[in-house]
Amino acid sequence: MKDEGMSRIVKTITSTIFPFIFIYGLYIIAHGHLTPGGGFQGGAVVASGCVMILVAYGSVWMMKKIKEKNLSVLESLGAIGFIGLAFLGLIFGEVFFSNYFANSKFFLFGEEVTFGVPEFANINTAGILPLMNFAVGLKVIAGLFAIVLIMAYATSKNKEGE
Amino acid sequence: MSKRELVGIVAFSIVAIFFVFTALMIHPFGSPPSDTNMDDYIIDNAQTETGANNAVTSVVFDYRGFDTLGEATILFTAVAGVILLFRRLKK
Amino acid sequence: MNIYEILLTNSPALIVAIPLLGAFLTPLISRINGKLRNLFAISVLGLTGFFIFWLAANIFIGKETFSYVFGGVETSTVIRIIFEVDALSIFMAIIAIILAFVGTVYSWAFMKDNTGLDKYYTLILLMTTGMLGMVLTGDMFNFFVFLEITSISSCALIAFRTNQGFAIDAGFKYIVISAIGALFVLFAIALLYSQYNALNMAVLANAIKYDFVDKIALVLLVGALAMKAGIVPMHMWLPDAYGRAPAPISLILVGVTQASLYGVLRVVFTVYGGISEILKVNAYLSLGTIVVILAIATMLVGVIMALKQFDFKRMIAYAAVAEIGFMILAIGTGLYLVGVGSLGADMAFKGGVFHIINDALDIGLLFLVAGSVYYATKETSLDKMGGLARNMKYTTIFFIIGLLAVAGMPPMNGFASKLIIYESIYQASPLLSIVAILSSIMLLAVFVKVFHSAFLGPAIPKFKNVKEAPKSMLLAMLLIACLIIFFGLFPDFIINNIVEPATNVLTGGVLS
Amino acid sequence: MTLPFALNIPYIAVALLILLGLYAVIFKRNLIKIVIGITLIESGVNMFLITLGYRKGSIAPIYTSSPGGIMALPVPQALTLTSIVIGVAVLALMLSLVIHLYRHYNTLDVRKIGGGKE
Repeated sequence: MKDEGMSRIVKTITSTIFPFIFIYGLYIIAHGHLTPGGGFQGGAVVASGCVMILVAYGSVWMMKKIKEKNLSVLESLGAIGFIGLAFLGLIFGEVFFSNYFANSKFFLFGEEVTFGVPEFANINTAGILPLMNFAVGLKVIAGLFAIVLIMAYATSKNKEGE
Repeated sequence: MSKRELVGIVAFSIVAIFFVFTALMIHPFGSPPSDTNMDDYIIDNAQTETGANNAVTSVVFDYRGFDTLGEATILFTAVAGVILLFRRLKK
Repeated sequence: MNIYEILLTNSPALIVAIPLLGAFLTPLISRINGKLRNLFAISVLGLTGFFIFWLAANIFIGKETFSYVFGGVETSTVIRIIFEVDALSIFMAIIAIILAFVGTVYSWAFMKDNTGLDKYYTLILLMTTGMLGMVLTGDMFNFFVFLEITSISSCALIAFRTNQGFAIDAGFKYIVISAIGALFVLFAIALLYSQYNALNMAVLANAIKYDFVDKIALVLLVGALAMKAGIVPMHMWLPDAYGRAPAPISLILVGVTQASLYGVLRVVFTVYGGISEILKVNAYLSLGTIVVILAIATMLVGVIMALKQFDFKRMIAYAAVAEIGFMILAIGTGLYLVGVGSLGADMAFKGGVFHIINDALDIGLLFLVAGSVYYATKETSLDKMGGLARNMKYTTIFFIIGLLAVAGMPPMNGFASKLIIYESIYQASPLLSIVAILSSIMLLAVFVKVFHSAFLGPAIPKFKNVKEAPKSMLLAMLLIACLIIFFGLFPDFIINNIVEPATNVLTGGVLS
Repeated sequence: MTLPFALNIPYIAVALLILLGLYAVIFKRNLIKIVIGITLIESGVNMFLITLGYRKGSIAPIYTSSPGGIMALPVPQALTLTSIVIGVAVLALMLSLVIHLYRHYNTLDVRKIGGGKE
């Protein structure tokens, strides 16, 4: 227990870098419908940032901060958000998964895109796509991090011979 | 040489022949068959139908959104499976 | 449009979406209460079952196929994912939901002493989703995605007893086999995509030219899916997986292997069903011969290995291998008879399709009986059992029903389908029928031996106080036993109303 | 079909990658190496999918500040994305099983695994 984690230098540097990685991941999630990227890719970026913290501070410390049960609930919420959006398509667009308010001038992500090759990409477009990106992003962050956390915790306990 | 290795070599060589022949027989790199209807339709209509500038995202979340639901489900399944495997057993 | 019609038109999507949503909700609900979670899982499966039977009634009575386009209207070029629900799909969906429902009911008492039950029920729901998606989808890549959902969730469930090294080993074998199989399937799908720029099964069926690359894709698809269906040279994972998983999971795994078998049928009869006439005859003749040889091997290996087993569940697992042999024997004979232009092909297919549901019920019942015996005695080895019939009356009755059904004795359902299979393969070759009947008799011998050693005989002192299985387990077994007897007493009703439409889907492309 | 085989070098690379993975799965005795073999096969298949989507001189199928010209096929890219995530899930589960197997048998050698009780 006492030797959990790496040296102080590593810990300081990871905690300095982590916010940037986090923001970068969120940027990739939010711009999924405009630039390369999306929920999965951005989620993987954020999750690897979290894994970096995990490596630096040790899994026992991390497990005290975040229980895997909470991560599992967070992941469930992401998944429910995703399938819920699909179900909303059933209600508003009469088909499962219909993108019912793309280009519909709805205030949230509903503006029409500039067709062809736009000079400035408008982020407020594409209907349910960005929302789905967010749901999937949440799911991937929680899911990937939960996998690594549980595996790291299980093996580290083994090493100590508990 | 054990029986297992012999079976392995036979299976491996059969599959190897399959894959090498496939690599040689398939259409040349960089020139897909002339009728790429499905992809051309998506490239042409991604902006009007889904409002996304990124055609890949429009495929992932709109045209083939159900696959993505499946994909998210697979990740969910893996997490559930890993938690299940590393659960605390009742002593 | 009223709510009734809306629900009906959307039911293909709802059948998959409801258990999926249920699976996502289960971790949240199990935080409240364990009993509530069990009830929730059962009711989700019940609701799914309701939609499946409703859709099935429309398909079998109305003789129509439902197709469902996800996320929009159908365009001239098929780009979206389409669910094509015909009689064969809904037939397989009925099997899947029956097995999943019964397995979940059975789990209530059987699993109650274990930890990690929230994930257990989540994974059962996900496994059901995967099976239903596999059988309902009309899109190749979507099929692959559901194949992976099924194999990942079933792998985690096979390794459920993490304190037993054997169970983990079985799970690892299973995941390696299914990962490689699924990757080959994906490679084959990519080949088809590269040839025709399409992923929809119907579009591919219209476009297919059957050139060299198509042949490779066919071999990869059939090989990989046959590996997952447990056909002989690749059956090694199956006894381990079936034998080491908890009993309800073994029951549902029967459905998983059958969904893979369905994949083989879909690929051969739908995707490759449109190849031109002269090619078809040659292809079907050679394919039929290969399948018959494999089927005979599967049957014999299953029966002979079953004779040698001392572990109850492993024995049933090998019997399941033999039963798979029966199914593909009928299908292979059907293909062969199409190749030689005989009229008996229709009957062979009918027997094969009918045997799919019978096999699921028979083997499933036996697995549940083995689970009850394990629950009562905590023993799996047949050597150490004896005299169980004294204390476990109902379980013994269910075992007798399952035994007769697997061995193909009247008045059980196994008799009805096996009789059709014997008759039809007699047309191809009398020798084949003799082999089939012999292996059926050997199956009977295997289980009579079990009956004698485990249920009859003097009571072993250790098992003096053995109790009958709890009510929920008996209820689950009763459900299956009723279906077995019903199918056995009224085979004509089932064949005319359910099996025949399903068979017509297969033979529609072949016989016309 | 009539063009020289030299143009198909990406496909040959894919075939080699898959065969390398298959070799590891069939002939290696170490569980970790088997898992690596499976991921190699998976990379090969993913690479194959991506290769199929390429058209000569094409650009990424994204309209945002695109330089113009023909675009690569978007569907294979989406399929690859799905396939990668599936690969991650399978890998996670396989590694957890390997951890458990190592705990039970104290070895990673396939030959020594599967025997014994409990």
